Amino acid sequence: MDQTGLIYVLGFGFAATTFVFGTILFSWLITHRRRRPQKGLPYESGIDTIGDTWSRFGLAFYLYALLFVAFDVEIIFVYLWAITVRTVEVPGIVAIGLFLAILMFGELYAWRKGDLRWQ
Amino acid sequence: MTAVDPETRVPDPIELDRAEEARLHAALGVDLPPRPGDEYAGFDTVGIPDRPPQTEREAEIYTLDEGEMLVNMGPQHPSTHGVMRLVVKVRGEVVVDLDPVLGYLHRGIEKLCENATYTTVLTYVDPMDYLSSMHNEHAPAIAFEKLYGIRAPKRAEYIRALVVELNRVFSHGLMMGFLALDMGGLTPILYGFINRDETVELLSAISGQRMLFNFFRVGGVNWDVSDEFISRLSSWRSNVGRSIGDNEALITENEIFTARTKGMGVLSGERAIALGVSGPNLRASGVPFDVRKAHPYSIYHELEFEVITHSAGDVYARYLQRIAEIKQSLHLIDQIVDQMPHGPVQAQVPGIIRPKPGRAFGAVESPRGLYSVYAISDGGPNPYRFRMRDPSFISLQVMPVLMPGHLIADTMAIMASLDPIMGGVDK
Amino acid sequence: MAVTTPGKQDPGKQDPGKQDPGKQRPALKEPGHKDPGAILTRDSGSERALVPTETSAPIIIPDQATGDALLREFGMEEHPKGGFHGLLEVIPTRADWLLDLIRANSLWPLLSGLSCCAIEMMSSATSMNDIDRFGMFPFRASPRQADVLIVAGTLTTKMAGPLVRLWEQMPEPKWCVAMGTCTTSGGRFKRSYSVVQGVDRVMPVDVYVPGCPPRPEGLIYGLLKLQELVKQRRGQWTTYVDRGPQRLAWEGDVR
Amino acid sequence: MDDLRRPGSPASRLGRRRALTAPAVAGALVRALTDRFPELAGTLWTDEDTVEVQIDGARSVEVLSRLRDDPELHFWYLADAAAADYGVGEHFEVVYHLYSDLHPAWLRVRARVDRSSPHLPSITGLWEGAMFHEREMFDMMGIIFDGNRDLRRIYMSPDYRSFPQRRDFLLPDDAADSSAAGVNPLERPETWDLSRFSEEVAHSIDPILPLGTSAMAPGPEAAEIEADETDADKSRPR
Repeated sequence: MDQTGLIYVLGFGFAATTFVFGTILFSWLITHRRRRPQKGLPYESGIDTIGDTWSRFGLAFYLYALLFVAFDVEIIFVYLWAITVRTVEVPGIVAIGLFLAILMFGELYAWRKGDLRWQ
Repeated sequence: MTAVDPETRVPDPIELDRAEEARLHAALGVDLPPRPGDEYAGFDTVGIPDRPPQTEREAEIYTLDEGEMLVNMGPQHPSTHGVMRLVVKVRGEVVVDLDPVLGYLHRGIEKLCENATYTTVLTYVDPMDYLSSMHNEHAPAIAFEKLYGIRAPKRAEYIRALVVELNRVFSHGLMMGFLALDMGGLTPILYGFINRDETVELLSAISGQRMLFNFFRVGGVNWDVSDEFISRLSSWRSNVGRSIGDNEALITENEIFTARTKGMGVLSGERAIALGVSGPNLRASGVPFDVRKAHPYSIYHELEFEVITHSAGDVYARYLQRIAEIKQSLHLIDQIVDQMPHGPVQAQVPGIIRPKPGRAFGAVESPRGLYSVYAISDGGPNPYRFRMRDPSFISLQVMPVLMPGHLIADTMAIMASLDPIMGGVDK
Repeated sequence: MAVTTPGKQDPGKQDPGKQDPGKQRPALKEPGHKDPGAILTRDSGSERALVPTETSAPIIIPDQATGDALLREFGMEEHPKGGFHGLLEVIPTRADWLLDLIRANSLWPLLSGLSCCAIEMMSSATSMNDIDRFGMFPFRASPRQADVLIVAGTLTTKMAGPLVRLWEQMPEPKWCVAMGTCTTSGGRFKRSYSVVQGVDRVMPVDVYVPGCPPRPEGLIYGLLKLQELVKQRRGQWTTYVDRGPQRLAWEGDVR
Repeated sequence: MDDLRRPGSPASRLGRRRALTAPAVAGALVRALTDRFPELAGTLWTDEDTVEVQIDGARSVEVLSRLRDDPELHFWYLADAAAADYGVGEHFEVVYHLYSDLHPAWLRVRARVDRSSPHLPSITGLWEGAMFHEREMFDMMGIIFDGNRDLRRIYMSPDYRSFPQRRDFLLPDDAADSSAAGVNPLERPETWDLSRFSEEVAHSIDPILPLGTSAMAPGPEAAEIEADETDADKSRPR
């Protein structure tokens, strides 16, 4: 069985985890820890915060978040297509074009409905 | 080791202060007020103390209904032009109500001036509106000359008008930079500061200081204009248009700038008058009120200039108003340099003047509006009462009127267009 | 139309206020004057007697002991001493020996200007005289990312609480530059009733920059001195914890 | 109308005589005032560019509204509202300055407020812009404006109890030239506690004060403080 693919995946996984947790560990080791009660307080230009922030947010935030998630996921597929654009010449472009058209249609609908205007 | 040996009691400034306070109370025959107990307040209470709202307006602001939140655009904020704190009631991104909390830079200048001689008062007022110190000194100088019954010689009046207009040029130039900076544009502030630094080098050539000039005296000015200054002035005059022009080219037609400022914070003429706005902000709303024309002081009745007004009254109109006023000031400077007579620059005034008991009201047109001083003298060396009306303090009342309904980011554009200076606001 | 010439006031209707306020100047100025007792103790309506030096809300700067009490309350310790941390405490101090060199050349100031000196601070940050050359450019807006707190302007009693809050919320190691004579010692507003007579009354200061306002070159010279200070104190971690002529235990109106 | 110049001002002797900058002929204004408010004619006084009128505090709203709405007077802009305290036993005074484009003089209206109950009707009804003026006067002088929607302290902290600009509020150095003035940890090297620094660091921090010199000698005795003989006094120029 050809192991190279597996080695690549394992190697990449290992590199990612060590890089992430390695830097956190290194910075934990390097820095001094001086905990003061005020350091933990929320920063709001030097003043205590007023009231609590558990209040119901407007709908506009939710709609923006939805649109963002849609386009964020789309980037993953576009990225995959971009890597293999040489091998999948024309059918690839057609496929990704269709995919993007559908997403753009969703965006157009949101735009016409006025979600992008910030109420 | 060089430890200070423990048994010597090193006097601690706080004990000394308390000793001095005790002596003060003994002098007044009153016992000391009880010191508040040191109950532990790990988190120093600097926010809104949770006591019941005292006034209607406070109750109106600090009661939250559905989906609203109180946010502190507090004393330390990238674009509050100093230490102003705005308690903003926000629903989502839209500002619902606003309460400016001032006093974070209140230094008690008026109380200090009541214990200072008339000449020292001119130094106390410098750091008030620290971007237009020449105007700060001009109003008290006029008021004290009225009290003392003296007039500055002709050349001194011309020099005063010259330095005052130079100050107006760089103050408005900075306003253009701050307006773009508060909306995220980083380059115009650099051009604004280039223009400011060149002008300030010029002013320091005549007054010796870059910012708090202390250049005016009762009855004249401190230094005469040297011809080296005149040559630097002409070279400055020739290339002042460059940095101002660069700024204009960057901002005026920029569609993001126009989109965010046109129709934003519209202030009608009557509302501006009712709210006490003055200066470029008032003229941008169409009211032609300029103290230099309304009550000509110094030599403005001999110079030819006209009062420019814009009618729109929004942030863009206030920006255009300042550009027009810069050009106006340059035009004035040219006239002043041409017509400047020869003669003394300081009238014969004793060191400590003791004006006759009376009252005087001196008003000048500062880059932020009507800056006036009301001085009462009682014959002694210090003014009995010294009151300063700061234009940015009074025109701050416009914010709770203009800002509700806009997004948080736009409130910064509106405040930058008002161009308040916290030193003047908090006196 | 008998218009009394407004210039001359007939003495009959002269009200005391207009006549000659000078003569009414109270004899209060001289110390030891006993008469004012009547004013001060008279109970005027709802307010208590008007005692001249009233204290405002006490700006209680949290001092070491009270802070530790709260930490213990949450089961935390300021310096985890001994045991696992004790051994590892060597690593940060040795690392500081090298990191302080890096920190010296990238001191990020906090974007907080109080008054006139802030304009000169901005002028030192813009293109005419540039502190970006020394690695101090981005004026961080939040204290969480700032190394240096340049106190530029007059610190008033009302601003003392928030400024100390900003100072406490900056991560170690942090430095403080007091720019201007008002900041250093009350300067032009000596003995004002609402100005803190010197920032070192509320927080430890490393570099004092004199001048009112100091020229941008003066501030840059002060910041270069701060760089030297950082390089000299390399690895001296104890100097960050409690240092300098400071008053940490502070209460009452900051005179 | 004789020329309304300041009575007996020494201007004639000092400095050059020049035409008054603002034409002082406020005759039209004085005439209008005397026939609109005959009872105020006695208190009318004029300067080279100001006309002054004194009224009782209670009438301030009525007088100011008539001044503003009268087409002939037409004082549409409230330039300034200031409070003045005339001494511990004396009265307060709230001074309004008004501007009108019909008349070349500022109009100063002085409303008298007695000290025992410093109340005055608020003029935020006439000019919305008087709100900050009144909040500042309340904060600084303790004058209570009835009818003001938002009379809170504007400069001092909300629970500050005294009024700084009254005559009986003394600045620290009013009563005594205190020996503590200028005493500040920075200015008195002997109060510096350098013990927690290591040798070379302490030296580098304080080069001007070589360690072990006499300056590190024990500070002035406590007794000396009472006798006002501290270094602060010696070092301060008399």
